[in-house]
Amino acid sequence: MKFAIQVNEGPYQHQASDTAFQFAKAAIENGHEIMRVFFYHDGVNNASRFTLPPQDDRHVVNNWASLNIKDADGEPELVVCIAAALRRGMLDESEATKNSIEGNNLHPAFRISGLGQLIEAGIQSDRLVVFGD
Amino acid sequence: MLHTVNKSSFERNSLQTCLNTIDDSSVILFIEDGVINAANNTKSSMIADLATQGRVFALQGDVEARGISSKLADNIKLVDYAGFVDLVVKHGTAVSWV
Amino acid sequence: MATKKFMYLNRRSSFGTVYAIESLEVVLIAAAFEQDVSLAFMDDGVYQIVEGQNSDGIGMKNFSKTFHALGDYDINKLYVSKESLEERGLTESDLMPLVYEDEDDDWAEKPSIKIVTNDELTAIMSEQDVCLSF
Amino acid sequence: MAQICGADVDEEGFLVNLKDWTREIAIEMGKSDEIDLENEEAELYSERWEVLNLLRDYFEEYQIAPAVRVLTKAVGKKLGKDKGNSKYLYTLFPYGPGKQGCKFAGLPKPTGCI
Repeated sequence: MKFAIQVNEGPYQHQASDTAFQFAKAAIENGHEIMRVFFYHDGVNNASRFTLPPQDDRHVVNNWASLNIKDADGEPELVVCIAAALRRGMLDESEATKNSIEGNNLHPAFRISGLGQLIEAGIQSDRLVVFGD
Repeated sequence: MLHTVNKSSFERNSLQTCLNTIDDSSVILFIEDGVINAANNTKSSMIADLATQGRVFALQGDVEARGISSKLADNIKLVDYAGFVDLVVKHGTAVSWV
Repeated sequence: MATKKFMYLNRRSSFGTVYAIESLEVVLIAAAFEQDVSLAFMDDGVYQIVEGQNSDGIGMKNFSKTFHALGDYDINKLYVSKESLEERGLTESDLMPLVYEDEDDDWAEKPSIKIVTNDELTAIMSEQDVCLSF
Repeated sequence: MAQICGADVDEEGFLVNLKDWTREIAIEMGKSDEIDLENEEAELYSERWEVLNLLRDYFEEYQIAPAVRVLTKAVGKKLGKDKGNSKYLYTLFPYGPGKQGCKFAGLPKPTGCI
């Protein structure tokens, strides 16, 4: 079965992204497809490559990256909402350049895109599951 | 439908609102702090009937993490993450009561 | 593209958290996908559409005005929980008069808001393909 | 950051602070797109301002920049049926009535940019 996941909360603040990750992992291990994970609200913070948890804690961002969720063309399907991301200072190289900001913090396993990607995921998946607060 | 609830009824009314709008064929899964609703406490009567019908589940990892494995209310079924996935597959549209 | 039934569950008031405004942002984008969209307002979510919101004093944008645009975006199914209103001492007259123009009825102006009981809401929810919670 | 008449604009030429908008800014933005919003005798001058004013009114009323199809509908309703089509609006704003129109009118980028 084809799943889509929406994650609404940031890592470490709320369990939502951990639960979503465990769900996605279990789905993949049981032969299902995660066609897209869409990060919205503070969920966009799951994509920061600057995340440095202490050694005895789980690494939420790397956990997501380890799932290797991509489309047929190899594009990441860990999708960060652009409107929510820009508001919260989550930038990829292209957005940083466009806005004349030095540096960028988006982990390469993720990509930034529009809210339409969430609706499209709802249309194309068999089930969309929301994890939030 | 599968209704997930991730809040304790002592904190928010998510479970009550879920119960107000759940149809006869749907099931409830408690996750995160929602598993507090699966413990035997003064609010257990909220879900007693549904539990008797075998329609109340709780995520095992969250139950154990919160130290309530031995204090579960009657007829609560425990599932792991794979069981969560199966519930979503089996029950159609998933509704999250956050 | 296939048409699915999307429901947006709004259970929190306007300004205390970001969920209300970012929910509305999704709804406006969703309109372009020509899906069957409905919005449910339950619990404190009913406060999102009460008349007379003024956010000048808190330095935040008064996005309650945007609900009036939903009709133009062909989003005209706004279900409001009767029980949630009653619990909060509110009635339909406390809500913004949100309307749409019905293309199939010579563009007659019709109310978008429908007050529904829990049982009616249960039936509506049962038909949905996708439920997004905010 | 680039500026127009002393006001900051982003990489696509939209105002950073919407409160900065003045008629002069709109005129300057027009010049860089080779559209005359200054000279009343210019071709389509009043037609363009009619739509820009409508956009500003729309934003004031609803707090959002309308998607193109919503703008088209609103133009048809307020300015006459013959004007409520995208062909007409593209004649006025060749780079897109949503994008270019909203930029000149000092609105944020329209919702519906997917």
